[in-house]
Amino acid sequence: MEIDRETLLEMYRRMVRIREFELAAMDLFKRGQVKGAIHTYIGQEASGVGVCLALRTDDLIAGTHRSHGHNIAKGADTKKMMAEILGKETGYCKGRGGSMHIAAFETGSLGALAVVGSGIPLAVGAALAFKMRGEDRVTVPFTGEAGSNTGNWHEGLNMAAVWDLPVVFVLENNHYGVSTNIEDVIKVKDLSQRAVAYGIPGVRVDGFDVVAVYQAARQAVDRARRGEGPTLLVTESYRFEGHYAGEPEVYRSRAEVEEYRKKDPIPRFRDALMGEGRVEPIELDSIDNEIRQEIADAVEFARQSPEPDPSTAMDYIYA
Amino acid sequence: MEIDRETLLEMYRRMVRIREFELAAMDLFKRGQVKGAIHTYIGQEASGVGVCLALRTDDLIAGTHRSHGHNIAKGADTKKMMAEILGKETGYCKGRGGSMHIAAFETGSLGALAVVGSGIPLAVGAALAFKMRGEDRVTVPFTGEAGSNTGNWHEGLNMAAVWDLPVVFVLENNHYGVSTNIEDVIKVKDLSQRAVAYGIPGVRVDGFDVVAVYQAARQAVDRARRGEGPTLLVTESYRFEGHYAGEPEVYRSRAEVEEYRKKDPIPRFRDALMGEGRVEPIELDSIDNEIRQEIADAVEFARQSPEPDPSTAMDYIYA
Amino acid sequence: MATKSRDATSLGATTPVMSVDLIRQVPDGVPAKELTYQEAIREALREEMQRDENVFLMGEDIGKHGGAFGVTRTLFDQFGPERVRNTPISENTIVGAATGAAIVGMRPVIEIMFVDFSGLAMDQICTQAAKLRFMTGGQCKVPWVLRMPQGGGAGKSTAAQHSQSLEAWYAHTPGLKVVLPSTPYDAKGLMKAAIRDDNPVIFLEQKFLYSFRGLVPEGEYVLPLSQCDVKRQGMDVTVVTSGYMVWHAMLAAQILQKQDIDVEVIDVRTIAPLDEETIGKSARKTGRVVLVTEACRDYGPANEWGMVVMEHAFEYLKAPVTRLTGRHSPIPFANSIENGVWPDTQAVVQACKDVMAW
Amino acid sequence: MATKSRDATSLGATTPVMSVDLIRQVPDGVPAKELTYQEAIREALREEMQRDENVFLMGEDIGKHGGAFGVTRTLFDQFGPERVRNTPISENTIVGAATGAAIVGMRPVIEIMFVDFSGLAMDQICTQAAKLRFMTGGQCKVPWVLRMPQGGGAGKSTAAQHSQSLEAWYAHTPGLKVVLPSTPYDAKGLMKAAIRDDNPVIFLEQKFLYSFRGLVPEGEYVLPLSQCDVKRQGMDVTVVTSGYMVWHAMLAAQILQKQDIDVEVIDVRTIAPLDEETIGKSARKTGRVVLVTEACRDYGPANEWGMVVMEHAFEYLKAPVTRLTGRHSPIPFANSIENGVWPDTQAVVQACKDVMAW
Ligand SMILES: Cc1ncc(C[n+]2csc(CCOP(=O)(O)OP(=O)(O)O)c2C)c(N)n1
Ligand SMILES: Cc1ncc(C[n+]2csc(CCOP(=O)(O)OP(=O)(O)O)c2C)c(N)n1
Ligand SMILES: [Mg+2]
Ligand SMILES: [Mg+2]
Repeated sequence: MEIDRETLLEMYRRMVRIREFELAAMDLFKRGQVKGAIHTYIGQEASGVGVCLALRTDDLIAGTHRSHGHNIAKGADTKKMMAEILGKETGYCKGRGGSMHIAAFETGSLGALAVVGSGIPLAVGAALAFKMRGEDRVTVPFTGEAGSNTGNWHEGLNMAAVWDLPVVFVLENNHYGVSTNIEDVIKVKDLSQRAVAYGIPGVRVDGFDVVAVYQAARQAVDRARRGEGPTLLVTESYRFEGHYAGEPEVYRSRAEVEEYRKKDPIPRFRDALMGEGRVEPIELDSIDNEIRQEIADAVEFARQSPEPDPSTAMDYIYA
Repeated sequence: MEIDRETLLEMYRRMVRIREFELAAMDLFKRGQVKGAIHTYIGQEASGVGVCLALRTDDLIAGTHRSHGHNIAKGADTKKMMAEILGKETGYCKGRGGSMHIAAFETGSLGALAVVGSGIPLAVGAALAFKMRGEDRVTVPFTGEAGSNTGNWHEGLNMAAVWDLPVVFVLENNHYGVSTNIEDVIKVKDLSQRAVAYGIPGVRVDGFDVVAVYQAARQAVDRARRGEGPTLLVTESYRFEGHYAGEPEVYRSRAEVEEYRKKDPIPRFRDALMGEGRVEPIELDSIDNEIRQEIADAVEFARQSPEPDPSTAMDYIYA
Repeated sequence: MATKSRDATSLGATTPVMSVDLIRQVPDGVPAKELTYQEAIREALREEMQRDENVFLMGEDIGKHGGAFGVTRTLFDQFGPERVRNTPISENTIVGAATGAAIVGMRPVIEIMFVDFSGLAMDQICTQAAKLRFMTGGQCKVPWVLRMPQGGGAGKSTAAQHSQSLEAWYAHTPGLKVVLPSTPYDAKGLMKAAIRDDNPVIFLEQKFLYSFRGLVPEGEYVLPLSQCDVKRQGMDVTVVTSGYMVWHAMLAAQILQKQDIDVEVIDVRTIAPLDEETIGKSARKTGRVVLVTEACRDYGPANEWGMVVMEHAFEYLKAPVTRLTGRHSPIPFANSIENGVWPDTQAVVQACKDVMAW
Repeated sequence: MATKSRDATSLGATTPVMSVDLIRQVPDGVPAKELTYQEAIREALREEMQRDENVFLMGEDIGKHGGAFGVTRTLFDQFGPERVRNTPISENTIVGAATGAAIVGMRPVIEIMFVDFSGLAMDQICTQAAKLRFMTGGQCKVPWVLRMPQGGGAGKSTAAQHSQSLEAWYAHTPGLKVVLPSTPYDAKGLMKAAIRDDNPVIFLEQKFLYSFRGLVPEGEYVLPLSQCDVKRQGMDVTVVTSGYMVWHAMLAAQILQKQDIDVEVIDVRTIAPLDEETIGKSARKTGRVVLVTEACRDYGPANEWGMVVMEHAFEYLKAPVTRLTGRHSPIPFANSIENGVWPDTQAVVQACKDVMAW
């Protein structure tokens, strides 16, 4: 599949945007300016970006506790993202959600649910609505590998399968659920095999390779759009940081982390782009600079924004 | 695997005992003497009997809403069974449970749970206890094919698989969950394939053939006893009666039912036994007569037994 | 002296003869027809499905089979398998799928066969659907209705896992609305309101009431959510109740009338959000209150009503507010001990006499 | 006049300085050490695991990682992966597996990382474990303990799905016991009792309290379940509360003492089955009662306590029983509106003054 230059640059731009956003968020967290927990997507950028660039704006993702990256990959505005993380009225969820529930509906989201696996049924139901109404829209619930052990996951894949719904189940294998290594909670080595139980295709792809993810996602998304039913897409990558910012990581060695850091999807893609000679270093540098400025502005915007007015505390409970 | 004569006759005896018990229960129900619903096992006798004869008394089964047959197959006393169905103090559950919760702990049970799939985690946990204590006991949760769509099923098989627990998951495919045909809720044709998702063996067997079920169960049980982990055992049979006694069956044709009735496991096994010439018709006739008498006695016993005394209404809530 | 809240344990349950005339809701002159509670719900579903193509039904065996209690019977033939959709046995995902469909503009009406199974779906009901609008700062709304048959009826129920009344779990969850109709008239009017409401609505149907008959207007009507309904006006004692217990209260009121005790019966037909005013007003008028629920006692739904009385009518109380509730026990199978699990007419009569005598 | 039950909305939350001396439980002379609430729970787990080999721990990331809040830290190194067992993310099955293990003689202590996730396990908790002994006519018992961190603390919580207080769901379920300790002393003594109890026990741990310090005896001790604890004796007004709110009540009592208002503080450290006598006795003594809970208001746990007062002390009441509860809302992330979600010391002080002035 030939990928045009704009798309390639957009892949790079969004990966860098996620990375810079996460670094800024961690920095704010370390300085005690973020309440609660933040779960960063650093190391997994290629997965979210590859998948979301294969989607249209009117396709919908369902997020998790780790969805800064998913939203940005789908096109979310980093100002409203950062404002949400600081609990400001200008955030996507008007400060009600925070990091774990951050969701940009304007760029195609069903919400970010922090109960592992709980976003899957929503994606199945929205896809059902699309199918019933004859709309060619697709939904994509993101789940971590450990999430594939939840009842939701099983029920959701089965339901989507029997009804041939336009869902691409993206299972992001970063090898750990908090402190628990995948080998301790899942016996099957190749997670895409779990698709067999539902009679749907299962595909496994290198989650550090944004182009490979994009191509696999395109096939699954196109298939879903054509009404041929759901696909399980497993992206294999790694979580470079702790489960949440500041998490001690007693369960893995520095060496292991360093090994994986060598696979960092961003420099790898940068080299690939330049290697093919299709992109000049300077273009990428300018993207880097743009993004750094954008994120700095986002932080400033978030800082300046007001918190919700106490008089609005009871808003949005009932429609 | 050579099966001795006693075992073969016991297979026959227990299948007939289940059949006669169910017929008597349905008769009582039709005459308005049973409250609530009864879900009969008629047509599936070979499944429960084949499995339970491969178990020891100290192995434990977990039952469902349809467990008259499972209990009898495991060796339960039909007097206490019938008394429970009539809500008598002399019943296994002292009349507190009734048909849907009938469970004979004395012959190896973890209870009968009427919420589909809910017995599976219990079997997993008991098996974990056995493994931790170094006991070579096995647990067997029974589930209908439709139950394999529940979150419990997925979570339970996964947990048993990763811990190599001594569980044999028996999935009884009678083609319907209430009114819903398996094809409308499960896409994969061979249910044993669902084992792939957990990296455990999946075996499929003719659930009308008690010997075939017994042999498959023996292998799975022995494997579990040896500490080699769980197996998914799918028995293919059919529910001859309505989902519950008196259920209208608008979802299937008489013709379909008649086709399957031709596979009735009891006459089939009877013929097989006599065909091989190992058993004389008269022996089987006398078993039939014994059982008829036993069930008549059970009904009488149940009828004569007292209901729980109102003064005991608050018993057994807390230990 | 301490007034004991009584559960029905001690009082053998009497299966009452409930006449249609016990509760009249259609004003004279308005053309009306007699429907059962079950038919009334079905009619509401049918009318709303005809009115709005975004309304569809989803649940286990609701198609040809018509659901465990036949409520959706004939709808499958009329609307087909797409809009009357049989599902796998996946309660949590049925609810979650309804949430996803609702977010993108549908109005799913889903069924969980027995409220007892809803423990499997509590995450999607209470932790997701109820909170999503709030968590997202109003970016979405979740207009679904979750139908759940609940409750028992002496001699009719089927033990511990098919007989409970669980409105308290849902009423304690901000973001949900909880409805429990007692009559065909209320069932139809409230179901239509629930379907048109933009929030997740828990619609509880009392199983024993399905066969109860009552008059329903020929023409279309919709009832307001979040209002208690005064089923009977009275001056002496207020009975606050809901669901099947409303009938026991009405029958008790009839009996007590002959003994010159004038009972006001308040039907909390929307459990949450609660209409506190109607309860408070009545309590201030009578000064005597009996709370009657089918749900088991401890931490049960009657307590909220009792505290509302405390807050709105304390200085008017002539006697302590009395709780008359389901026995605080799992529900047994055997008749001999299932008897008395739920309050009955006699129990209500006695409780009212006691507060009058206090 | 109607006394409004107040949620904390209007009152900006103050983060109090809670001194250890606020609650003294170890009699003078008894050798004691200072532990945090978290350490006290860990010590109870350690002692019971040493005492009884059938006790084992199961939950997500409770091993090396020590659980979301570090409660089980070091136990993994001491007892190993078999008895401190990491599980897949399968809440319903973790609970169900504990039930199966308990039936065959083990005493599992399981953890659900946040009570907010227990909606996924309600079937196994409330529909299976709580009813199994009854359903089987006493053929089995289910001795497990389910540990669930819950609740919030101004500025500390993390929005709608990680901050709730859900004791009401479980306390409404016959067959379960529900414990919610407020101090290190209670946490250790009640955990040991819960592990030795033969029933399924829901053990709720208030997250904000984990770091609270308090004196605990050097020697072994076990506290009785199903007893309220009078944390402070007083003559003028009774505050019935539990968990973190106990500390606010104690601090409020200290403040009110200076204003000659003598507050009795009752800690409902076992939520269910409820010790009604202690509450009733105190209410009869003071005639004034304030109920304080972190849980949201409607159909919340405070109501049961209020109705107990109604039933045991009606004629002694000098003022209406007042509810002071969590805001009836999903819990927001932003500080500006999370403030005031929960009652605080000032709110308790004000509520007590109001009932005194009534
Ligand atoms: C049902 C549920 N159980 C436990 C948790 C606590 N928790 C938050 S994230 C997480 C691990 C999830 O692992 P995975 O699905 O692989 O996603 P990742 O964090 O690796 O992206 C856990 C256990 C939760 N949020 N929901
Ligand atoms: C969780 C749950 N949902 C729905 C029901 C209602 N119900 C009882 S039996 C049944 C069908 C079960 O089908 P299957 O698992 O194939 O078992 P079978 O009845 O065929 O033996 C259903 C839906 C239930 N008991 N539990
Ligand atoms: Mg992971
Ligand atoms: Mg079946």
